[in-house]
Amino acid sequence: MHFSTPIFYLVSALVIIPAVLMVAMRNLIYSAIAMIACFIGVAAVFVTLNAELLAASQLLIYVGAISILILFAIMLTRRRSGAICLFFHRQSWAALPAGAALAVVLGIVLGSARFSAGSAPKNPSTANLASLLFNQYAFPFELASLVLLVAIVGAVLLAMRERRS
Amino acid sequence: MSWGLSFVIHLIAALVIGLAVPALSALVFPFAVRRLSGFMSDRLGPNRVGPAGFFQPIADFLKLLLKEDVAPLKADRRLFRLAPAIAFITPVLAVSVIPFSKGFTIANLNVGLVFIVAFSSFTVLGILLAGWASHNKYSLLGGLRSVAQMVSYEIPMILNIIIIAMLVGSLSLNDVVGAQGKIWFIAVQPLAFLVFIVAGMAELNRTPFDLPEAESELVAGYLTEYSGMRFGFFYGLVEWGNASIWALTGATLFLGGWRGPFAGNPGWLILKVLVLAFAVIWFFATFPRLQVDQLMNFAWKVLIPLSLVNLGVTGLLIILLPNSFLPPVAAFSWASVITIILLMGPVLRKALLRKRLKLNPGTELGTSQS
Amino acid sequence: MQNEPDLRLEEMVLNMGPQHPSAHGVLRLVLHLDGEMIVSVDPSIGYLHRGFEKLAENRTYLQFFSMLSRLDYLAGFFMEWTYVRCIEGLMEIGPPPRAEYLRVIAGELNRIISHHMAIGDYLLNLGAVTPVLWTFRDREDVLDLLEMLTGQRMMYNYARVGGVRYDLPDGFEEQCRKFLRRFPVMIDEYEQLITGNEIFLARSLGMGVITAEQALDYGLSGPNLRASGVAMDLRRHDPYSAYPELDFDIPTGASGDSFDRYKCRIEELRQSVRIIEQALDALPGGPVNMRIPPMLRPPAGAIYRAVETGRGEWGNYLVSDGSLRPYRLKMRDSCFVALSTMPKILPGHNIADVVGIAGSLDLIMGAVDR
Amino acid sequence: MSAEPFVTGSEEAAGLAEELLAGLAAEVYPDAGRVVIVLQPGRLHEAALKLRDDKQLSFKYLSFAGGVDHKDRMEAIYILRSVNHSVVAELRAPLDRSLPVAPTVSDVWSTAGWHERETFDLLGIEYEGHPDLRRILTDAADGVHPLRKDSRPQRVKREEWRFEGIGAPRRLPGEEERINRS
Repeated sequence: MHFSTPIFYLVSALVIIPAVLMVAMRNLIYSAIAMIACFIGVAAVFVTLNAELLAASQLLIYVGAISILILFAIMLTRRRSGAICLFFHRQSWAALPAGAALAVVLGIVLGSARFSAGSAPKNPSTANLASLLFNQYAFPFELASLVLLVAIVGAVLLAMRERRS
Repeated sequence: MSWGLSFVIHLIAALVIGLAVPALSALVFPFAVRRLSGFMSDRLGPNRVGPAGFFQPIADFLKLLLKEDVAPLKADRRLFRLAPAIAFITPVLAVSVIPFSKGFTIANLNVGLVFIVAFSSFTVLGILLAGWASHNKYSLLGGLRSVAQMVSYEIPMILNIIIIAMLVGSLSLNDVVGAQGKIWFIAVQPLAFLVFIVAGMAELNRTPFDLPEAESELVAGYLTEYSGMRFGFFYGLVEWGNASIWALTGATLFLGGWRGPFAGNPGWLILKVLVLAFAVIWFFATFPRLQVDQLMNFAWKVLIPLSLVNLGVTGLLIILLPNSFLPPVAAFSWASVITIILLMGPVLRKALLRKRLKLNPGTELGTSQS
Repeated sequence: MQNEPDLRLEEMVLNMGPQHPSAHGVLRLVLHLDGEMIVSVDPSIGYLHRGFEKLAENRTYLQFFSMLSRLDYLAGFFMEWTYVRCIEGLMEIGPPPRAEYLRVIAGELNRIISHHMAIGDYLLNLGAVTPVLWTFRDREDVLDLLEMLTGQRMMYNYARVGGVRYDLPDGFEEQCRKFLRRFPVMIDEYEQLITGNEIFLARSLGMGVITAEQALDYGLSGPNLRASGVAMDLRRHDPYSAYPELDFDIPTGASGDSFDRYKCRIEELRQSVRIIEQALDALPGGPVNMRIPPMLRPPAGAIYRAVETGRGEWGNYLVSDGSLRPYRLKMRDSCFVALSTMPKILPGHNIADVVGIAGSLDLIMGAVDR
Repeated sequence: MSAEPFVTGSEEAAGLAEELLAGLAAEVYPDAGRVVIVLQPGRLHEAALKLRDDKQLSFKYLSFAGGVDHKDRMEAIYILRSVNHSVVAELRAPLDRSLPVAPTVSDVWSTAGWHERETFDLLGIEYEGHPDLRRILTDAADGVHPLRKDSRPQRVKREEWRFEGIGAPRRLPGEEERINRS
C-alpha cells in the first residue's frame, strides 16, 4: 500500500465534517467558513490522487474567488453578526425530495461506473489536459465562458441600474 | 525506510522551513524598513537596542508577545482569533514549492507556479475575516478594500506568471530555474517583470497600494482592533512573510532563482530576495498612496490589457518561431517597456489636467493683482 | 425601480474622529457613505473648545496675552500680532519701525513653519511618509531661529503692545541668512520628490475643487482662497506693519483644487524667504518697543484688525469699555471657515479624499474651536 | 477686472454706503480704517443684499458674523470685506436682548452659516431662516449661552450614557442610520 492511500481515506472522511457543518451551522458566516474548509479538503483529496493541477485550481477558483465573493456578499448585506438562520423552516420540506432525487441520481451514477484501480496516470500531464480542453472540448469550454460572460454583463447591468435610481 | 518515517521527516522539514522563512522575514524586514526608510527620510530609525539597533525586532517581538491580547466586546471572537492563523497559511505553504538550490525543493510539484498563486487566497480570506470579525467600520472597509484589490491584482499577476510558463514550457519552478541557465528572464521579459512588481505591491498591500491599512484614512484598516501577538501575526509574519514569498517568486521567475556565479546556492537566492525587498522599502519611502477607484482602474484598464497584449504577442512569437523565440520576445518586451516609460508620465499628466479643466474651467474674477 | 423591501441599500455612517490619525487634532466628521463614496458630511467641532473668548473677558489685557499662542499652536505669533494691533489701534499708538520689521521677520518665520506642517501633513494624509520628515527637519532650523529671537519654540509671547519683547540677539542675522541661503534648495528638493509624482498628481489634481465664487462666498482666505484664483492677501490688500515697504509676489492658482493649494503654499515659502531677506537688509535702527502704561486701559470703542497668517485671515474684533479687561473679543479664524466648506465640497469624493482635502485645506483644530 | 473705480478710503466708502443704505441705516461713520454701519432694526437682510451687490462697494466677502452683548441690548456684528478695495465694513444690527432674533444672512454669504451657528451657540442669537441652526461648539450646554454677560459657570447636565463596550455606537440626535432608498 502506498503511503497516500490511508491519507486519501482520512482526508475524504474529514471533508465530510465541514460539509455537514456547512449545512447545519446557523450563522451564515460560519456556514461559509465551513464551505471553504470543505473546498480545501477536496483540494487535499485531489493532491492525494496526484491531481495537483486540479487541486491548485480548486484552491484558486473555489477558495480564492468564489467563496471570497460569497463572503463579500454576506458581509456587505448583513453587517451585524451575520444573521442567525432557522434550522427548520419551510424550505426543508422542499429540500427533502430534492435531496432524495440527488441521492438517487448519484447512486445510479456511482453504481454504473466502473472503477479500475491503478488505471489513473500517476502524473496527469498538464499538457494533455490542455489539449483535451482546447481541442476535444473546445465548444463546451467556449459555451461555458459565454454563459459566464452573460452573467457578468447581467451583474454589471443590475449594479448600474441600482446606482442610477 | 518505511513510507511513514519518510513522510514524517518530510513533514517536519517542510514545517521548519515553512515557518523559518516568514519568521526570519518578520525579524529582518521591519527592521530594514525602519532603518532604510529612516535613512531615506533623513532620520536615524531604531538604533538603541543592540549594535546599530539590530536587536530591535526581537525587542518588538517580545513586547508584542507580552502585550494583552484584546478583542472588542462585540467582535466575533472565534473568527477574530482564527483570522490571523488563516492568513498565516499562505507564507507557510507557499515556501514549499520554491526551489532553494539544485534539487532542493520541499515539494517538487509539476504545477508549482499555480500553487503559489492558489495559496495566496488564504491571505485574502484571513484579511476579509479579520475585517469583518472586528465589528469595526474601519476594519470592514479595510477588509473589503483589500479583497477587491488582491482579487483584481491577482489577474495581471497570473497572466505574467503564464508568460514565464510559456517561455519555459512548464509550470514547475525547477524547470523555470533550469531554463534560465543562459539568460535570466528579466532580460527576456522586462515588461512582465515590471507588471509583476507593480501587481506584487498591490498583492502585498504595500505602498503605493497600501489602501487596506491606510493609516491616514482607515486608522489601520483590518488591523485596527488587533493588538499583541495577533497584530504581530498579521503585521510581521503574514505581511512580511508574503513579501518574502513574493520576492522569492520574483527571484525565481525573473532573476534566475538560486543561479549565480561560483556554483548556484541559496545564498544567491537570498541576495536577490533582499534586492527585491529593497524595492518594496524604496517605494514605501517615496510614493503617496493611490485612491480606491484609481487603484481599480489601474488594474483593469492598464495592467490587465497590457499583460494580455504581452501574453498574446509572446504566444504568437513562440508559435511562429518555435526554436528561436527568445530574441524577438525580448525585443518586443524591451520596446514596450521603453515606450511605456517614455509615454506614461506625459499621457497621464495630460489626462489629469484635462479632467481638472473639465471640473473648473478657470474663472475670471476682478482681482487686484499685485 | 419598484419598491422592493428586499433590495434596500443601506448607507454606512462612518464616524471619523475625534480620535483618528488624520483628525488634525480632534476633528470629528460624520460621513454618510455609499460604498466608498461620500454622500454627505457633517463636521462636528468643539472638542478642543476652551472658551478663549469668555476667558478674555475675565482677564486683563496683559493676562490674556500669554494664552494667545495656544490658539493656532503651530504659528502662535500671528495671534499675538493681531491682538497687539487691536490694542495699539484702540490706543492710537504705533510701534517703532524696527519693531515692525522684527514682527515681520517673526511673522514670516511663523508662516514658514506653518506651511511646513501644512505640506508635510497633507502628504502624510496622502500616504507619503518621507515629505513630512523632510519638512520637519527644516522646520527644526526655523524653530531654532525663533528660539533665538523670542526665547521660545512654540508659545512665543514675542509681540508687545507698542513693540516686541527683545531686540535681535547676537548671531541671529548670520544664522538666519545661512538658513535663507539653504532653504530654497530644500524647497526644490520637496518639489522634486512630490510635485512631479504622478500618484500625487492623481491624488491632488481636480480634487476638492473650490471655484473663485464659492471661495469668496464661503469667505475662505489665505492660500485656500488664492488657490482658487483670487489674489487677495491681507499683506497687500489691507497693508499693515512693514509690508508696504517690502516687495513680494502673491502666488495664485487657477483651479482651486488640492494641487493648487499645495503649490500656493510652496510658492509662499519662497516668497517668505524673499521677505525675510529684504526685512533683514532694510532693518532700521532704534528702539524695539515704547513705554506704555503698566495697566493697559484702552479707550472705549470697537476695532477690527486682521493679520494674514499662514492659513489666512486671522481677525480680532475687540470691544473695549475703557476698563482693564476686554469687553468682548471675537476671533475670526480661517480654519473654521475652511472647515465649513467641507459639507459643500466633499460629497462625491472618496473616503481617501476626506483626509486629502482636509489636509490640503490645512486645518488646525486649536484655532477652529478656540 | 471691473471698470468701476475702486473705493480709496473709509470716508469715501462711508459716503457711498450712506447713499446706498438710505432708509436702512441709522448711522454710518468711518472709524479706524473701517466703515461702521449701524442698521435700523429689522433691515439687516435688505442691507446685506445691497452691500453685496453694489458695484462699487462690492462687499462679497464676509469675514465673520458675530455678536456683542451690551447688557442692555444685543448687537449682531458682521465684518465685510471686498476684493476690490481694502475698506472693511462693520454692520451692526441692534437686537432685543430678551428675545434676540435676527434674519439669517447665510443665503447672502454662505460662510454666515457656521458663524451664525457659533453666535447662536455662544450668545443665543436666533437666526430666522437659518437652514441648520444647531449648537456647534458647546453641544452639551443645553440652554446656556456662555458669552452672555449674565451667564455664570454652571454644571452642565449630560445625557446619561452607558458604556456598552468598544464598538457600541453612541447615537446622537439626528444621527440615526438613514435608509436611503426602499
